[in-house]
Amino acid sequence: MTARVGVVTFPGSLDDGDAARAVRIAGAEPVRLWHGDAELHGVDAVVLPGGFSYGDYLRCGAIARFAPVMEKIVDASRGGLPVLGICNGFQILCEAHLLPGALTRNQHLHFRNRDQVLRVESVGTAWTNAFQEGQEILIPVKNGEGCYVADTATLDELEGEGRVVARYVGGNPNGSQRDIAAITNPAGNVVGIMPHPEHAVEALTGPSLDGLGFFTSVLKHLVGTPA
Amino acid sequence: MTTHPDPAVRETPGTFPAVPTEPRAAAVAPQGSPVDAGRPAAPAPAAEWVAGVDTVPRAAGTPEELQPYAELGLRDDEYDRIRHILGRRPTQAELAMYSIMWSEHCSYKSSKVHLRQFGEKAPPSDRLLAGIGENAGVVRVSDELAVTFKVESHNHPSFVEPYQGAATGVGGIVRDILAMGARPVAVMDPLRFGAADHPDTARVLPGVVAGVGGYGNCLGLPNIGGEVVFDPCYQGNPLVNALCLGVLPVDRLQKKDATGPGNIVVLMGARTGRDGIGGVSVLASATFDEGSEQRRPSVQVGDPFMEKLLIEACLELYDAELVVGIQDLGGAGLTCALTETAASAGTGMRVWLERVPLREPSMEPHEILASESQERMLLVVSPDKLEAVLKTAEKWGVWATAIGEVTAPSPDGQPGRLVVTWHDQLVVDVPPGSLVDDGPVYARPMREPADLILLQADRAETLPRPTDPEALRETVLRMIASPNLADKTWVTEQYDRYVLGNTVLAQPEDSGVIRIDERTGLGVALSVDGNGRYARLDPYNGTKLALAEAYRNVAVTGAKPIAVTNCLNFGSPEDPGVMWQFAEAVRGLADGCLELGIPVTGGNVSFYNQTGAAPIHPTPVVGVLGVLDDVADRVPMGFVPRAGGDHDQLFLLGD
Amino acid sequence: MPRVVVDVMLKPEILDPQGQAVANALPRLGVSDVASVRIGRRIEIEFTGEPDLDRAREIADKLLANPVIEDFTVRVVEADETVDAHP
Amino acid sequence: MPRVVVDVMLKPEILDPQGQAVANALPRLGVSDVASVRIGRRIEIEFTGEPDLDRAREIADKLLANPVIEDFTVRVVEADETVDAHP
Ligand SMILES: Nc1ncnc2c1ncn2[C@@H]1O[C@H](COP(=O)(O)OP(=O)(O)O)[C@@H](O)[C@H]1O
Repeated sequence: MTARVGVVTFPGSLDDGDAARAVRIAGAEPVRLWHGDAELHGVDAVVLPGGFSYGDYLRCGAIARFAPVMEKIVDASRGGLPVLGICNGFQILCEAHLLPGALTRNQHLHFRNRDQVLRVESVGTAWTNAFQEGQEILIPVKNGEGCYVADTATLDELEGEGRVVARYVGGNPNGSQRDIAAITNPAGNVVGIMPHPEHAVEALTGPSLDGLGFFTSVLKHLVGTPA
Repeated sequence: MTTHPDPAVRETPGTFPAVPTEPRAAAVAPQGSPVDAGRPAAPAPAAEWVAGVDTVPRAAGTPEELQPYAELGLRDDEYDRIRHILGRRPTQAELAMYSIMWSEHCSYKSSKVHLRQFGEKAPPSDRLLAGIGENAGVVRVSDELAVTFKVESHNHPSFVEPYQGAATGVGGIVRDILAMGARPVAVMDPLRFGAADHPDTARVLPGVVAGVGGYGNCLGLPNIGGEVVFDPCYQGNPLVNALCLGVLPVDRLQKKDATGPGNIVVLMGARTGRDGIGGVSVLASATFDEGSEQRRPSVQVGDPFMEKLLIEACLELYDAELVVGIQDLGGAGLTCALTETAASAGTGMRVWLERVPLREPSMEPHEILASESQERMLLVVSPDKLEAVLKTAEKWGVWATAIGEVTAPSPDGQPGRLVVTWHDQLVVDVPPGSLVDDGPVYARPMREPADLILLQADRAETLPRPTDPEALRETVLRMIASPNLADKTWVTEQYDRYVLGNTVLAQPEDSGVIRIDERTGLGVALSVDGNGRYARLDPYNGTKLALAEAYRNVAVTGAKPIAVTNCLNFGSPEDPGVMWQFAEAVRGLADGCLELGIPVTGGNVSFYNQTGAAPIHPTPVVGVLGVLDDVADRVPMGFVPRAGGDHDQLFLLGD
Repeated sequence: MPRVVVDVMLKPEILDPQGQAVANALPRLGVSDVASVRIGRRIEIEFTGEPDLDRAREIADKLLANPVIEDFTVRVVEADETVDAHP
Repeated sequence: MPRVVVDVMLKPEILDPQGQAVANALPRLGVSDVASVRIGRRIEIEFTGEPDLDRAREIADKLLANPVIEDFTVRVVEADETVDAHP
């Protein structure tokens, strides 16, 4: 049976089509979820895609967090549903308190789009088990508010528990504390990542195919989880 | 949800009832707009507006009333013509409308006689589905798919308020593309600034770049190329041109014609505010206090989120075949959209202006008609589809309001009239074609600039050449350090080039390449180029060169060039030297296209780019679009590492 | 140490997409009695010496506010009135 | 009509790159007596009825401020104290 991976569209989501494409290329069935949905249509995992939900006018992700579909996702994630938040999705996960800390304005104050090297530091999550620990990957980063901040205790806890999933290598594109690019919750099913793996799944349109690993990981994870 | 124009208020085609029926509350906020729900475009108390409003009967009864037409940019003979057309003096609202529609920007009154060449010299093409005169040219690229693209200027607003000026420039061109039935899929931004080390460039450039990025990124449109050029001639007048590319199924092409009497006219998108009506504010200067200037900003603020919702809502309407006609609201706001849609169908229109959802309840008729508020579209909808249209708007959280209906041409075969009321007061009654097609046309005097001979006499061959390695090194270093040749990453990094996942080539490539059909690999290549210094020395050949450069940039990716767009940035057309440059440039572009065998499908003219009496260099910016049957065959500009140690061979073509 | 606070708001007639987005989100939080929301910037300036209102006004005019679309006010607030004094 | 003003500022320990950028630009304007600049948000809420401080506090807590990185204060201001009243 093919896994069904939901991709949520909020008003202002932009990379939802790309996330769905990446799910498809990885061999799963993408299921489009609407922000107003009151149910998850039986999906096995969820991707919160990049974009500017509700214009991101107040704080990125602050308004999306209150969408009806988010209530379901928050509940289901507590039961182990794998959830990947990419860029705006990461911001939404932090605003929804599924992940600690916050994403703030890039330190240089500009939107920045570049191909970025990351080091995968935790392969124990639902979304990174296809990588090798310490593997360096190249995927695009593009954000205006991607600077990860948290208090020292939280940062130490993340490090101590191996919950820093990926770090920027060869230059930090936004000033994130401790070069953090991706983190996970204690259970490892919820991952937030600032760069865009869904834009590195085709040789023709991406800088590499390294992004695919996130989407194949969740399939591997789902096979291992009894339904 | 919005109520329909009530059948009770539908009058006999072509006639206007002496006493219009009671208007209905027409605007109710879509779900999720509680702010507005409590306050639907509340009409001001009667006494307040009745006193100030200039009606048609009043205009007819006060022929001698002085009107500030000159301040609105209309000449004596133009004003006389308006009076002749109407058989009376225009009302305030009508005067505002004529001044907008007969402005250089809308009427192309100085450029029209020259631009004709693009049509006359165009090689026959069976690809062209919509050409010059439409919102944007549409070319067929396969049996099922067509693309549309156009470049437009937003120069002056970007100097006043760089961020918002540039942002709304992107927003405007995207709506042009959307109006053709296309999904916008990419943008480009040819930019010109003053000297790189001038303090004002430090204000303008970062603002413009952030604005282009802020709007385009938030809309989810990849930026696939552009230009950044510095020259002191642009110090007081930077150029911000924006190009948008859209894709549509051939059979989804939309028209702007307001056909079908009885069809409903719907305004969709943002509410209307006092944006960009600085010029028209002179109409109120007599009736307003000191503070009136402050109340009328000429700057528009963009809301890309609203535009994103508008795009999705429009595409859903097209796919469900719910609209008869559609037109974007651009620089000339409702005035342009109402008159153009009616004029192109030969129909009339009846509009209840108080139904327009307002941001500021105190707005007057002429302000509503002139407002340049962004993120709005005008739809023509058959009555049985209205419900579905409003539902779609509601789903996407945008306002949609029935503000009027299409009326029949008059029985004698003459086109219909545009009739606008404001709380039962008749404020506009005009033949729409008189605003759109019967504007003034000028064959302006032209003269080769007196200094051109001197400039041309100073030939490049006479420049000292580096004669030894040291001098050569100097020259190379100086060139590398030139802002015009330097790396543009600081700019391009602020733009999302990945979104939508179809960007095959973007910076630093010669052309942007976008895949438009994932199944077949069909794609298009686009390049925009211009060289103001060259055009200053020789506008005819300088323009041809810009075309040739864009053509080559497209061709080297492996694409076949098929269509041309352009944005002609010049000084004042009232300066014979500038007018000569313009005429030469147009002739050059038309001739060049004839020689290359590809048509100009659309474009934009921007005049009055000057500081005091000093015009910018004539700056025609040319965009060329090419087709790639399979984007996998594109040729990037860098060398590609080959397996097995094979080496690339280098050849130099041409002389 | 007293600070100078500069409040910068969009002119009332200028579109405020931020405020609008927040206002539209409120019903989902069960709030229905808000008529409008406007969002601007609050800037706190600490001087090395005495707070200098004129100087602050000049900075606001040149740098902090965009007079084309924004208005601003300038005032001195005591340290105990600042935001971080009331967590 | 009185409004409720919510002032939201980054917590003092959170880096404020915007404020820093302004502070760094000041010497170029000839200003050398500014010790620090912090930039936050000012939100003006107009209620349909009486201004409701508790309600505003609730909105601020849930939506307008992110308690992880921001502090806020809430107060009622009279119409003549708003920014647009002092052009
Ligand atoms: N304003 C801009 N927006 C987007 N891309 C730009 C812009 N300016 C330059 N570029 C891109 O940067 C690259 C380098 O530009 P440029 O130095 O002008 O190269 P060229 O001289 O080959 O056109 C090109 O791919 C160009 O499209």
